[in-house]
Amino acid sequence: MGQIIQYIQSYLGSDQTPGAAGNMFWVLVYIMLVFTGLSVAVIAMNWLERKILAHMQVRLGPMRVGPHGLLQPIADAIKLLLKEDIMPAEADGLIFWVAPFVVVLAAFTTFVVVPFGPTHAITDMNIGILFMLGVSSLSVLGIVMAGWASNSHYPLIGALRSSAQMVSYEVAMGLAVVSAVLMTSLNAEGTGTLSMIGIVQAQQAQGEWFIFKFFPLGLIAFFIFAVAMVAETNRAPFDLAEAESELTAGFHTEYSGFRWSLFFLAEYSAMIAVSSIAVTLWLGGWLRPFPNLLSGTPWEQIFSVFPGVTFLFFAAMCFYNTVRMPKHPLFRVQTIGLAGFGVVLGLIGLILFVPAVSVRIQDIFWFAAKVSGFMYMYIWYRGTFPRYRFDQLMQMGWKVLLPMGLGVLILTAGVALLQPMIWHP
Amino acid sequence: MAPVATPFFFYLLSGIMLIGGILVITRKNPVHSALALIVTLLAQASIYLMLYAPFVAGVQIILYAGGIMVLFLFVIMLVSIDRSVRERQFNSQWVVGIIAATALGGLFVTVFIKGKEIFPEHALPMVENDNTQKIADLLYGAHTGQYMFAFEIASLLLLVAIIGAVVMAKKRI
Amino acid sequence: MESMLHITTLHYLILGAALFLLGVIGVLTRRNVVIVLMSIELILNAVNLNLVAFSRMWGGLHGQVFAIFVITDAAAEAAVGLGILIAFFRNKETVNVDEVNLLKW
Amino acid sequence: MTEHNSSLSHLDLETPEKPFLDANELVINMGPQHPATHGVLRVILRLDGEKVLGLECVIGYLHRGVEKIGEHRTYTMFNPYVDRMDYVAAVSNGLGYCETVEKLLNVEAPPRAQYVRVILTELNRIASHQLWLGTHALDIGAITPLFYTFRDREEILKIYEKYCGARLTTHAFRIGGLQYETYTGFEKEVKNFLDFFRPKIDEYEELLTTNRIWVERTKNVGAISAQDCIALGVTGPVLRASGVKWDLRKAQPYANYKNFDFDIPIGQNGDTYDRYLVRMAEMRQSVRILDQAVGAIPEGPIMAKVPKVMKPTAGEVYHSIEAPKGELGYFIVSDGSTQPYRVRVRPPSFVNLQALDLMCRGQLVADVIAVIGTLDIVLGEVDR
Repeated sequence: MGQIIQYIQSYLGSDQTPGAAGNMFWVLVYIMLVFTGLSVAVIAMNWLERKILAHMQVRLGPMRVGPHGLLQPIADAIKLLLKEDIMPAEADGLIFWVAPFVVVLAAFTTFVVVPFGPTHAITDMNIGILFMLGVSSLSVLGIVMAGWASNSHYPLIGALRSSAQMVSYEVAMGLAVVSAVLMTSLNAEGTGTLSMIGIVQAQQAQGEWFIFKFFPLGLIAFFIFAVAMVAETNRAPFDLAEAESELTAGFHTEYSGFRWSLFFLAEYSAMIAVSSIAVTLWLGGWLRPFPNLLSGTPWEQIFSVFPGVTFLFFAAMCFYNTVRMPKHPLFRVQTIGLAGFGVVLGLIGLILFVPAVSVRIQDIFWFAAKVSGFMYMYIWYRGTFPRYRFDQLMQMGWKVLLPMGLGVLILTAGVALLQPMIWHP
Repeated sequence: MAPVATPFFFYLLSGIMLIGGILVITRKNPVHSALALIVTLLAQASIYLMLYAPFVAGVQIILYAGGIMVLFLFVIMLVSIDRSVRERQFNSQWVVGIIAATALGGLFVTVFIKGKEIFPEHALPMVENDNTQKIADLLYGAHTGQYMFAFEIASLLLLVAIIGAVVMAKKRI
Repeated sequence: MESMLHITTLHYLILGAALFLLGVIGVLTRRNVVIVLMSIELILNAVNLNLVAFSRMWGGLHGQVFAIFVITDAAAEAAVGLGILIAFFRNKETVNVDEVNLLKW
Repeated sequence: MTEHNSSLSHLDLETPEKPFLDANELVINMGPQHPATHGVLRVILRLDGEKVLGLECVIGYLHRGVEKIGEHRTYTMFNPYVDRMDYVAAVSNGLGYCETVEKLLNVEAPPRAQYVRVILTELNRIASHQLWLGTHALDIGAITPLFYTFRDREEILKIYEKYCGARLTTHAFRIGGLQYETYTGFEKEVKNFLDFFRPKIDEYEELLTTNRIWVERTKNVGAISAQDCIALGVTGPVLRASGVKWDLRKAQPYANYKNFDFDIPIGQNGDTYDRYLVRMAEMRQSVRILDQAVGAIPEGPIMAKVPKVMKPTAGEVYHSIEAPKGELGYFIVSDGSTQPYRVRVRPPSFVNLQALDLMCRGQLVADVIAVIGTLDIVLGEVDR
């Protein structure tokens, strides 16, 4: 028993990720944490997307289940789980059954290397970014399997569309990533890294986010990635695979109930995963704004209150809306529920002010804040853009983004080579 | 991160690989074959990780499983498979083929039995942390890049393959 | 039993040889061109496994570099092979190897 | 008109194009239950990959025999039925029918009724175009315009509801004029609507007109030449977008459209984008007509002198109006009894739908959706 406790304690205070330290107990704890956090994020994202999109479209969105529809995702989840699971008679049973799990596995496995903080990652791989791109590209297989196994025209066309799309945009995406990885090698030894944590540390060491590096090269690479990642996750305006008006629902037309919800889960976690890549590569990962410029104790303290203040702000919003609730007996439960939700948020906010907590949570907070920015962009795109046509999409990928990516890569390499000669002779 | 429980994972993964390989060559439906092959390739990527070759594992996943196999699936869906599933699956010289393969297998077994001793019992120590950097050095390091020329030739080969594939598959050039 | 639990290079080589044999059987017996191509991929992978295992044995990286070259080659082979397959299918509407007999007399 | 050679000789509608992989011509059945076919249109698509080789429309799923019903109802009783054809533009249908019977009876609606008719019909044109814009944009993937247009269409429907009690199938007009006098504040409400609506058109255009993706999705998609339009009998905004300045409100003025000053917007390329622009411009023109009409409603009776039992003299009459979707014509044969001997409707949607095959050949599946949307068909009218 003592040995076990000692084993568990031996990791505390380590400056490595649990995977790198080889501590199986903490690896399991981190996996559970990431998995739960991701599921909660997907549920929250579901509600936020519906609310934000609704407000963009001059309507209210879910309002009935729970205060301001807060319980709507849970109601939806229950509905989906209880629904009948239909399998077409002509479908290929095994593949039809496996496909959603492949997609979900591919989406979730990527989070093994996502660095939420210098030590807050399940593990730190030497090939981190390569692993992430590779595993996220596996979801293509699940999509093709789903489309083919349904044995129906619409899912098949949807699957072919999305696989072609994802394979094409992976190329541009890879080039943009390579140009960012190239920037990590601008140090004394001249060796770069593919490790996700190493990339963020390189940004810290060089004193700027890669989006601003070699302006505008970093920005262009980021832009290429930002476009390609929307295409990669099959979201508007690149949601051809699930173009409702053309292919009913694309590759998951024949799916229902629980298995359909797995596709949904996979889509949202894939969105979070690619946003995490973008944040890690160009936006400084877990680093707070101006970590080098505004360093020192007072600044550290100022930035450490941000997480708590954010949650208090959300709590204040809840209380404001509690006051605005209609004063009618029918709304009593909802009012109390909203107030309770506000209290919970406020308590979390207060806990985050405790120095011991805020020091540990800060990195995760900044990372999550940056990722939520991307999530908002996803919703915004969906609200404003029509859908691309397939050939236009391909043209965009191969004739615009790919040459741009190549150009940026070559220019970045050139500037990286010339920089020491010109600026530091 | 040193591999843990090596024998267990080795036997698990090699079991998956062999079953996958058998499925590849026995399934009627090419799509099933392709999926079995993907499982085999992913298991092999894991075995690469056990062999301290993370970069090769990553390339295996991203190129083989994510690229080549998607290409395969694509082509399988493009050419209609309904007919070929109902047809005879094995060609007329399959007996000869099996005999030849068995002969090859016998050769392998003989070689293994004869040459068992030449393999060292314990592998030499290897560091994994800078695997990618070391491979990069070998490929295009300023002084250590022994494979620079081969690398360039490989890129030329890919270019030829791209042009060849486009020319072959296009209806009108 | 001891030799079973201590994984040495030989184990990887046996696995590679088994995969290689499976690939050879597939190439020699199947009619469907797609499956023949996939069997060739199996063979290439068996070779890769051996290369990486040897690289581990000698503690160098040359085997891994060579494996990467083999993967490159496999990609090129798959692209051209599938291109030929498409052209073939367009002309003869079949994907069986033994029907490629135009030059046979 | 005359400079266009109206023949389809250069078109070969029978022989299909050869597909890329010969064995792989894919036949897809789109509809009748499909979100993008606007009702129960069934389209059988022959595809090569994503390219359309040809298509066939299967209609009739919403056939209710409106024309046949007309033979068994008196002239007055048939009036509400026409609302059910193009239910999006019910007022226009009513106007066409009432004017046709008036022509048969040789009566004319009094000026006050004419003005109210024009106001309601033009409001209807705006409502119809709004519904078209929302659904068309939704088909192409922009989900937001739908909610904007439905929000604004609501204001028009409110005016209808206040005027005649119904929102969709209004039955607003009677043969010989109007049944109801306008309610107090009618003109003010229409004026308020115009002030409310004018910036909204800009809002729609802001969302779409210069949106790169929208332009790429609609430019050069489903293009049709003026010649083909005329040969197929296509009318309405589709014809005008191809560059033919043909609007029945100007060409054969009915009601009292000759009193109003407005332009006929036309396009050049006859593609989806031009049709979009033409319809947007038409909304602005409708606002212009309404502006002139609202202030100028004369006092006077709202009903002409028509007999209680209508027995038009035997004979036939054809009258057509410019409905939001194109030329809506009624051909009525009277045998001197109280019921028409034959009623034939020339619905714009039905005729325009003919052009679908021509417009979609060689385009992609996604374009078929865009083209169906841009034709602005209503299946109730196609099938009658």
